[in-house]
Amino acid sequence: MTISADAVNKKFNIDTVENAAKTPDTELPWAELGLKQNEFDEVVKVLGRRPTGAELAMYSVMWSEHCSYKSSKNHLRQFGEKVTDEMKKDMLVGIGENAGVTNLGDGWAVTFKIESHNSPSFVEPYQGAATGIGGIVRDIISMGARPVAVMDPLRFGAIDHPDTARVMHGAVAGIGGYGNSLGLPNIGGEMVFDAVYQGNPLVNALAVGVMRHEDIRLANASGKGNKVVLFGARTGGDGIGGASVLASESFDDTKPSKRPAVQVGDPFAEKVLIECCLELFKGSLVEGIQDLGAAGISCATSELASNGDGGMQVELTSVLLRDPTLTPGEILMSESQERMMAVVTPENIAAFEAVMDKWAVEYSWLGEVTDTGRLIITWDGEVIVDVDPRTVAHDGPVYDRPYARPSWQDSVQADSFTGSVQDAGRPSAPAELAAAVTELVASPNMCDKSWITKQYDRYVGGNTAMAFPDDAGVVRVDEETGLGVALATDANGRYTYLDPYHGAQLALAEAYRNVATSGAVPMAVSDCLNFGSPEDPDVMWQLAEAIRGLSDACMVLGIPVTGGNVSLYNQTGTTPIHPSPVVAVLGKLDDVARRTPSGWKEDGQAIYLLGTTAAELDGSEWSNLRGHLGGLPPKVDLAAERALGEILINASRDGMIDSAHDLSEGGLAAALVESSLRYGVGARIALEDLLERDGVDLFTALFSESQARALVAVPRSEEVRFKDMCTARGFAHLRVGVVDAAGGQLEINGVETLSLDALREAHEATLPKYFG
Amino acid sequence: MPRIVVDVMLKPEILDPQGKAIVGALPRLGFTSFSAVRQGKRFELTVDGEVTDAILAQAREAAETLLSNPVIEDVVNVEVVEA
Amino acid sequence: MPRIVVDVMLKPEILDPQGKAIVGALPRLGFTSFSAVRQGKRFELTVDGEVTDAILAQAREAAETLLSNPVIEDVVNVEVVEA
Amino acid sequence: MTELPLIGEAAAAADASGARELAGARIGVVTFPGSLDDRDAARAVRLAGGTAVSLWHADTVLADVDAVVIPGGFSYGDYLRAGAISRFAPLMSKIVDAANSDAKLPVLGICNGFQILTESHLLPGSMIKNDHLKFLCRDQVLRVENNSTMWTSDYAAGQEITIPLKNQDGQYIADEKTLDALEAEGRVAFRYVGFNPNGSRRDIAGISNAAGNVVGLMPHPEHAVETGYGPESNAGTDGLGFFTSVLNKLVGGAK
Ligand SMILES: Nc1ncnc2c1ncn2[C@@H]1O[C@H](COP(=O)(O)OP(=O)(O)O)[C@@H](O)[C@H]1O
Ligand SMILES: [Mg+2]
Repeated sequence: MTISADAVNKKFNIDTVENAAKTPDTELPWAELGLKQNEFDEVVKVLGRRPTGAELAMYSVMWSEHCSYKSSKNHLRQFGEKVTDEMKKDMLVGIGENAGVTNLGDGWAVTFKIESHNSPSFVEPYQGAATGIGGIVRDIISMGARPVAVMDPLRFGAIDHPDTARVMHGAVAGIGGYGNSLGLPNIGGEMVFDAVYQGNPLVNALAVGVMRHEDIRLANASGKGNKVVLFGARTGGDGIGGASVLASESFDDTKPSKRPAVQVGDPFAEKVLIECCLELFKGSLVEGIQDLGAAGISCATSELASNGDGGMQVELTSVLLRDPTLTPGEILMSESQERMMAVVTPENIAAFEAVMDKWAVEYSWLGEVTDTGRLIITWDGEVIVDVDPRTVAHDGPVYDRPYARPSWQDSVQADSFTGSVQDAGRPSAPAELAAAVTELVASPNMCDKSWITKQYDRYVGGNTAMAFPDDAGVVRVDEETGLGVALATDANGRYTYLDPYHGAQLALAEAYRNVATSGAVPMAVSDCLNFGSPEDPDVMWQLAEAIRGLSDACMVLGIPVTGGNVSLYNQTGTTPIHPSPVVAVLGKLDDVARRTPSGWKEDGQAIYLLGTTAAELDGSEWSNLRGHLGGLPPKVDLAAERALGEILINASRDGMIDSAHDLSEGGLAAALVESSLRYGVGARIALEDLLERDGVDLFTALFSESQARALVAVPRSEEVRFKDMCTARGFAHLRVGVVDAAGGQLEINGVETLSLDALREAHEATLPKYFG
Repeated sequence: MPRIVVDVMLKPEILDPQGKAIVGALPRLGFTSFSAVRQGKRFELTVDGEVTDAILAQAREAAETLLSNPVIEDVVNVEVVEA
Repeated sequence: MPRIVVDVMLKPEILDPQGKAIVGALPRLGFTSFSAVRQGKRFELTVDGEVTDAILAQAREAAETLLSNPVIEDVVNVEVVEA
Repeated sequence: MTELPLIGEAAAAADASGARELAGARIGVVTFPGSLDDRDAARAVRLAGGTAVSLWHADTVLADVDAVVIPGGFSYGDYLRAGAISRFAPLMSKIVDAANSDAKLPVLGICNGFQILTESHLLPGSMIKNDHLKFLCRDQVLRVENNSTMWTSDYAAGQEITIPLKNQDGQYIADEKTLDALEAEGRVAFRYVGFNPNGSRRDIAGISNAAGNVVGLMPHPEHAVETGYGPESNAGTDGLGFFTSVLNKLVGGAK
């Protein structure tokens, strides 16, 4: 059904620029739209008059926290500043575009980004999570890339809270429902349960895409006379909820019809959009392209225009609508999904339309690129927006929000797990230790995640070389050479709560380690900073510290942040979530056939533990199981992480190891069990030398979460070479056991022998027990 | 046995991808008279015995709580059908 | 604008997995009066203008060919509803 | 660690081992809006030694192909019923005619392709939602019940193979009469072994038409054609036999 906005526009008494100039004293609902007095005053100053209703709509959404990063911008700068030339070497497109692009060599490039869809996923978990996948995938398409995989770091409330099942079922089904329908394999993610996320779950989504260098596209509108086109789904009243106060922009009594409280995703429309965009790129039919996400047309027009070399003029009644009652301001703000905007030269119009028709995608020509430097939007010919697009897209307010180390931080850090009430009766007898290992691997955060991952397609595309439960997801990029990428996402809200600076670094270190464990060379970082309210000085300090920590650590590890997302106001009432900087690291494998899986297979191979173990139980999963959170997180040693990474990468490249699994949450105990269960092959482990060398007891050796450690299985024939390499690099390595293919059990000296069947049962029973 | 029929539709302002796909397919099959399609759900609840007011009230409550998602759907109809 | 409503249900002899899940969930929520539940589909086709006999016939045909799969489903109802 | 063959090498190896003449066989792979595994199906054809030809749902002529694969995915979003809208694509009527003609065009429907074949009545029965109502992705063991079809002749009768399964609407149903007839005529081509992942009647994973040229199944052989990218059991290449079967049959038939 074609609803022409033109047919209904007469019922709006449109607030034109001319009208605005004549009626400076008109009351505008800027406060309802979320602008502060100083921000509204700034708009008036920029324009030299009061804004029209439509302009107010644009400024209010584009100057929101979500779009303008006004609280975080001053801190985020560090990601751009703390970079060496060496780090920039492979960065083809950096922060600022829809997603960063990294050079993979051989003419290949890769783009990836992580984003949040937290609050929509609490309101309506299925659709919130689904549209989260949809949004991040459009960012990837708009760079000119073919999306090739997705990941989903998740954080929900307590596993046994009655509302958690609702969120879990909905979000996982939504991520699967959308991602599976797009033909994108899910190659990894996270699942953390913690009561702090009860009223504010975190649903982050990552997408990765690949392209040839020549296909890289940027969001800019250049070339006077080039046409501006909107294509994909029709525009409805999605995501403008409270903004219906804008009805007053029409100074009309006709009430707008109801606006959707929730957005419903249409993965089929998006899949068609992907193919259709790739066909456009292949034919070089678009000059610039931009996805429509938050702030919809406001964002797309102002960003395209301000990144280009001129201006832009568009006619808003040409927008195809799903809801004919939308006012101009609402059309500008609408966040309807599955839409794209592009700039097309006049010569390419016919070819562009042929692609649209082939895929049965609706489109409408909205206007053209000009050389005026202004973004002019008309409604049936009357000018309703006349702005410098930079003032909308880039010159939003920036705040130096006050922050200070929270008054409670010292006492939290002083409250170590060791010696606490919760530490009473620490397991030490063989039977107690066996029970503790079993309890750990069955715990909500350490249990098997296949209840989730079996709802995701991991095979589609035929290029998935690793996914759940390995440390990193690995996708082949080039079928001829085997060139591929590895990705991991990590965050530890508990560590970051105890120490935001180091906690953020630990998130990076873990993702880096996971990527290196797979055999890939870490290359780039994307991050999604999930925090509470920036207006709370405690939270603002956490954010500032986390960004400082992350950017410092990137420098040391030599990998740049290429993009990301900030999600603030994650809190219930005045209680913020744990600061949760989710860090994604991307690495490169020259040949994915060389990837290293996380479990051992071959009987008799030597098992080595790389790195050293200290008594670091604060913030650990063990302390979590005992209900304790205090002290200091494990020590960060980025030089050691780098050295470990090099060992794992070289060992993989030279065929010195057959399996590698890094140590993270749950420490050595978790790693031993996971490496055994991976292929159902057990091991005989003796930790006496380790206890002696590192001066720790058996319990600590098993449950401490010291960093920069990994467990590898080395074929007998490679043992000398492997040890020599570690020695030459001065990296601690210790033979802790052998693979035992026949026994079906995990034998650890001093721990009652654990049967793999029993471990597997405990490990796999948890999620089904709570979620069916 | 009597049944209670519950009809649930997506709220009118919410995008209905299913209806959209159908309305796109209809003209290709020669069905050109329909300008829009929306797809919803129909539930048939079987009652053993007579449908009392209390049972009908239960059905209405189930319709609002379990059978529909009030965030995105409306219960458009609850009625008794004799078999 | 008038709409034509088409209701489609799985054939009675086919076990309906969604209905089964619902009938299992109802008693847990205190709805104990229903012995069986079946979930089907409801389509609303919008007609611009008057619903002529020809249009209604088209709707019936669309119901039998596209909107239902006669191997597993029955069209249980086609009716005109005025808006 | 075992060396994994790369796409390029594997194709070359197939050529070197005398499979070159198979490259003459042209296997069409149909793309509908919303198809997902079309590129995977084409890769499987290539790895088996054939030539993959892409076909577009809106084409009104069936290009000169020797066989057709209707791949998996969510054509038209699977919104109405899986396969319901695709069934009416112009190319489908050509495929149905060719499959039913004397030439007996070999047609393989995988997952969504199987659903399209049942909606088109090329194969009996239908698929409804999995009995557990969730999307399920797993490595699935199947038994090849009938190795005399165009797509199964390279397997031994009763052979057990492991290939990925991934779907939401995979529960195969048909009335008892149809099921009895399928069994009696040996048209149950594959059965789930060990675990019925979706409640399918009589553990049926795939069936064929009476002539054996049309085969449909829910699991995905095209995701088990290359070591390292399919199931971890065996070499992960248990699905390759579908594609070599039809190629061998075609070459055999032409001779
Ligand atoms: N929500 C999820 N989606 C997909 N994969 C997941 C999800 N949660 C966990 N996984 C996968 O489960 C495995 C174990 O997760 P985790 O213990 O967090 O790994 P690590 O400790 O190596 O970061 C990994 O392969 C991870 O990618
Ligand atoms: Mg790991």
